[in-house]
Amino acid sequence: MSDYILETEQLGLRYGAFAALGSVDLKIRRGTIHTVIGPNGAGKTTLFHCLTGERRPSSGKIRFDGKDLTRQPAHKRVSSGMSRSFQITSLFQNLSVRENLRLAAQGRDGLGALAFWYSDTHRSKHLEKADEVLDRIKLTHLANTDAGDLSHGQQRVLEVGMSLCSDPELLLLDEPTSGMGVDDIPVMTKLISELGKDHTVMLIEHNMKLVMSISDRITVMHQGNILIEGEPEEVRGDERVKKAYLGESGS
Amino acid sequence: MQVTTWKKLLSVAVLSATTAVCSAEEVTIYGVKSLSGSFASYGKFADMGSKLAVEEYGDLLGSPVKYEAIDTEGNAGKAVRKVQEAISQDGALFFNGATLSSTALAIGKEVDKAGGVFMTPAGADELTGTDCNMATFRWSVPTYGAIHETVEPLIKAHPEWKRWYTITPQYVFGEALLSNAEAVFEAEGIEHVGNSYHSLQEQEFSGYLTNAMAAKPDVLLLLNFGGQSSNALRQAVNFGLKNEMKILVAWSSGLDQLQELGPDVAEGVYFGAQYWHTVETPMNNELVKSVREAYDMAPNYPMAADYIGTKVILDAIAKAGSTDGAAVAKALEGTVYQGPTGEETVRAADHQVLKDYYLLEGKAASEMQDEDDFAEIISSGESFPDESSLDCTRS
Amino acid sequence: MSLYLFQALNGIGLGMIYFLISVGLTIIFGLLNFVNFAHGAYYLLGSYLCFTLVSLTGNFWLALVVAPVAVAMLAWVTEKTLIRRAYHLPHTFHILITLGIALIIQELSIAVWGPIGKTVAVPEALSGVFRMGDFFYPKYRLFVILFTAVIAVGLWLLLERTRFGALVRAGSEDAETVSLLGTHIHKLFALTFALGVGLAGLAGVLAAPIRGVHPFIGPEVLGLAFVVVVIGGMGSFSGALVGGLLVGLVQSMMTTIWPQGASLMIYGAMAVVILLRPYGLFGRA
Amino acid sequence: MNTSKKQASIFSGVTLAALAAVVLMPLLLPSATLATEILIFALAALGCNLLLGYTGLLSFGQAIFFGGGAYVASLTMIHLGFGLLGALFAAMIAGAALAALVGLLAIRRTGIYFVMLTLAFTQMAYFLAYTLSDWTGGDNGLLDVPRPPLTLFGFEISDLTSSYAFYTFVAVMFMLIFVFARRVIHSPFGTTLVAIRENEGRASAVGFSTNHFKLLAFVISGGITGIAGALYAMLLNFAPLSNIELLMSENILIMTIIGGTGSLLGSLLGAGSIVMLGDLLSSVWPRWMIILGIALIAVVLFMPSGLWGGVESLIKRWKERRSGASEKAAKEAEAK
Repeated sequence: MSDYILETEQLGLRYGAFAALGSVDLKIRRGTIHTVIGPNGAGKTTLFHCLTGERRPSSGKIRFDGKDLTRQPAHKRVSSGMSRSFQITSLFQNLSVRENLRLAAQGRDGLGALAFWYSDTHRSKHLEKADEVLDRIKLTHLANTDAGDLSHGQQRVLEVGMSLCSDPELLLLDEPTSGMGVDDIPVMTKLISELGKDHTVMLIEHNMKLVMSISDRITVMHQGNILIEGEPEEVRGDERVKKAYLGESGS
Repeated sequence: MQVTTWKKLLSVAVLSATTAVCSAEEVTIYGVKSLSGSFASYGKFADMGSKLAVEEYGDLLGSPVKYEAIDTEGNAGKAVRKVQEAISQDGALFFNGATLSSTALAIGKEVDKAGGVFMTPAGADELTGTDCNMATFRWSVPTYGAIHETVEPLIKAHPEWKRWYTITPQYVFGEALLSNAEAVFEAEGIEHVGNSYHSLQEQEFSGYLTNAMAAKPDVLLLLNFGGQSSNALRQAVNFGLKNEMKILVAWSSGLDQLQELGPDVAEGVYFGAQYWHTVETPMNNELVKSVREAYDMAPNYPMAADYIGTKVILDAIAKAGSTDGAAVAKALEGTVYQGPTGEETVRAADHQVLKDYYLLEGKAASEMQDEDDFAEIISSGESFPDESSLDCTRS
Repeated sequence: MSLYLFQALNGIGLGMIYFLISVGLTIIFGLLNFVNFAHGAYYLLGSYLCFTLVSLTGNFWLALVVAPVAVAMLAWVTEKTLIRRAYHLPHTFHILITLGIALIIQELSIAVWGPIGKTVAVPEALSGVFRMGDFFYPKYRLFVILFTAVIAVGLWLLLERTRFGALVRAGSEDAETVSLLGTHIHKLFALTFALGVGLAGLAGVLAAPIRGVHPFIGPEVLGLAFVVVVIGGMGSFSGALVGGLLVGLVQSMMTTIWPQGASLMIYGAMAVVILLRPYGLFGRA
Repeated sequence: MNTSKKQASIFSGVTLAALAAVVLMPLLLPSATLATEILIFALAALGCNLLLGYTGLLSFGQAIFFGGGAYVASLTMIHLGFGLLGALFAAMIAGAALAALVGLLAIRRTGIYFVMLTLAFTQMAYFLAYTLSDWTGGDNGLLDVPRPPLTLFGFEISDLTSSYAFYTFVAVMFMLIFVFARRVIHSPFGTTLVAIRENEGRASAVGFSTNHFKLLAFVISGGITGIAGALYAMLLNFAPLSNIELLMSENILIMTIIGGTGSLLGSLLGAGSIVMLGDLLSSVWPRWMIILGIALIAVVLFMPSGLWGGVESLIKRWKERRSGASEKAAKEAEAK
């Protein structure tokens, strides 16, 4: 078994002449929290979309747990052990928090959920999973509230919680603090660092305080390529990183 | 005291029960009319015709005739279901109407099962052909007569019109008209220079008219009906075909269609029709008068057809002296009566009414005597397939 | 002149009418992202108003101006009172509310004008035909082609050269841009809806002397407009033009080649276009 | 958890309500044939509801499955001598197969493009039915469709010729399918459909291959609608071309939506109100469809969850008032 759970090899995505992703070799080590940062337009989100299967890369390979899943559709990656959250909250708004989580747990069954002849209560393990995650993300008291009625911060937490239900080995989190108020951020920081104990986490994030406090490793992207990679301290002091961020605000 | 009240109540109940038994002899005619839905233009007048016939009839078998309209909602399925309901709930036996061929065919089967009588003016030849039965009677002239009474007189009058072009809707009814026309062409030595088929929903005829122009016919024969024949004719007139050739609409619906088209379109065009309100027959004169009194209008085809269809059934009930369906059907068979088109005969073999079909020619607006005087009758007559060649094999 | 060449010419003529029938639908969809299932009913209303005006005044030209404006005004009112409340709902509800409006217009038309169809005479100046070899083409249809071409150019100028057009186009490209307009967006939407529906009314007026007026033509017109708009690309002005011409040509040629299959071909083409090029020949992704 | 267990049970309140309606209808309505028509269209609406209410797919293709089921049942009875249940089974398979075909192509697109595809397929199916007139009777319709007796294991249970006997048979079919549909919507599959309706992107992200689910929803909907079409042909002894028209799809959709999407009882209520409205009003006021138009607009603007939604909120309000009253009584008692 390789040390790395996820590896990309010269991953690229072009739209005509424009290379949204140049040639990216990213390696994520098992059991770490690995954050990808970079100024706007650096290619973070494109990279993320290639990893989740939303976009098909035009060149290169993605290997997960040693298996090539470059061309695997998004929904199949879940049963491979990969799970994601969304930058813009994407929940089943009119369903209860518990049902949201139960459905997410059911997702791991893939086509098994096509069973239309027996009642869902037979699938109590999904409910157990939902309750377990509820406990973990501390939303048990809101289990029967509609997801759409939660506060924004709670919705962001549920958003991350949804990705936990499939017992993933790798969690892909897309800006979990996006749009969150200052007061809510410590909650999220705590949640992610907790998750880091049981899962490998790959994170895209803007909030530097959070990034620096919980990341084991940071990759900085710039103009579709990896600029540098290293531990938080290394990245913090790097001149090229400062320049890349300054360049953004300068232009 | 209490006992007498009970007795009174009891006697009232018994009395009403006996009247209920008596009223079983009351005759109700059920009019199957497309009042709502996409054939409303027809059903409204058909309904008026049946109503008038019932109102005029007065008493039958000792009590006044009743009339119930059944709205088809322009949908054959709804019509059949409602007819079933009338049969099973009210013991209905006597039906008249139905515009659409599909509706008429299916209702005919239901009424036959119930042992009733059904008189219809619908267009499908199957009604008195392959799908004929004891209950179904048909007032309208079949496609055979519609072609023979329009195409033949025109050829006789104008032997110089040698080249004919046809436009045909592609389904059973259109095919029937076309094959009859082809037989006449063959017999008369006419050159059939071409035919264009079109689909059931077509409303744009410029392409077909172009095909017709290319064939340079003397006569353009339109074999569609209703809205389609109106649009085909309207567009043919737009394209100036009226100046290049004669146009014959073999199966027009008569006055209502000419009202829709107006004299500018209809002038000089030939129309085949089941009925025309200026026909000089004793019964038609009466009908025109009473329609004028009742509705302040001239009777059109749906009104006249359902008026006479209703009246004929009522007469047959009177003749049979009972409301037994089979007896009434028997009484109808072979009847000769005065109808709007003159003497009409119910042929026993296939339950087809033998009556005249008319060839009309559209008048110019300046020649119209009154607002409904759109056309004059230039020929009329009876043409029916010979009794030996009928498709009807009713046991 | 060969039959096929004339059929092609005739097809172009038909295509221009189809363009006029469809262009309003596509403009409304483009900006409002709203599917108007009442489009055919507004066309019907245009036809009936034309009939009434012509029979009252005998002047077709008056009807050509007044009827579309009246239809557009009615559309403006329905937008203000009903349609507006449905924008934020899913497409399903757009379809429902406009189906309801279409039913009401159709049934009221029968109540007002009766179930029997009507004929509108071709205006005196345009009756008669042009002769081309063995064939004739009605002057009125030629007028409709030219008039529609003028309308098309006018619409193009309106969409390309005016502030209103810029807003409509911007909105079609990106709904968020228009939301920056704030309260003006209501005005813009109402105007666009009225414009699109007014064009349906105009098509109804122009087609009345060709097709006559009949209370049940709405659904047929709507189906045709959908085919044209989908083939051309929903929301695309040039798509409606090309789609209209294509459908007109196919329909005209099919009458000579395989008439029974005309509607199968047209709806088949629509299905194939959606499957292979979901945004139509000219649509944006 | 309690509530979901209660919902999943076969003999829940909803099923009992449907059963009560089915038993009462022939007693309250003017005729058994009217009640039969209502149940048949309620089945069609039920099939439509699985797609529209539970999966969020607005399909104009329902007429293909309805008409297809009617034709296949009729033809297998006429030409192959199929019995009642055999013909219904054939219609179910035909409806499901047609739905699989339509679904397979239509679910490749979403939103309005999906709607347009189903619309195009219905137009094409109509054209085919009318062209293949040797089989379908074309415009005249397919006549002389039998209504075979109900036989099980060689025993004739009923000849079904009386309208009440046939109603009873249709009612049993309806209840079986109703219970089946409830099973479906509470199964893992059914809850996944709701997830797809709510948020397809998320459903896919948590691991559902949404196209497979939509396709199966189509197949089940088509099967149910096919059975409805077959029963309609048996009721009328006739399969008119209008079964497969776009207007049929439109009517089925209207019944589903007016009744209320997302609740199975809504479909029964919707079919009942629309069929009754036509039956009662059409001969009194030929322009009755104006009311239908107004009802459609009203549903969009004021009652997005349809008539059943209205009934539900009334029940809720009544319950709240009652519990409010009992609380008040309890408080008063306490005060004393």
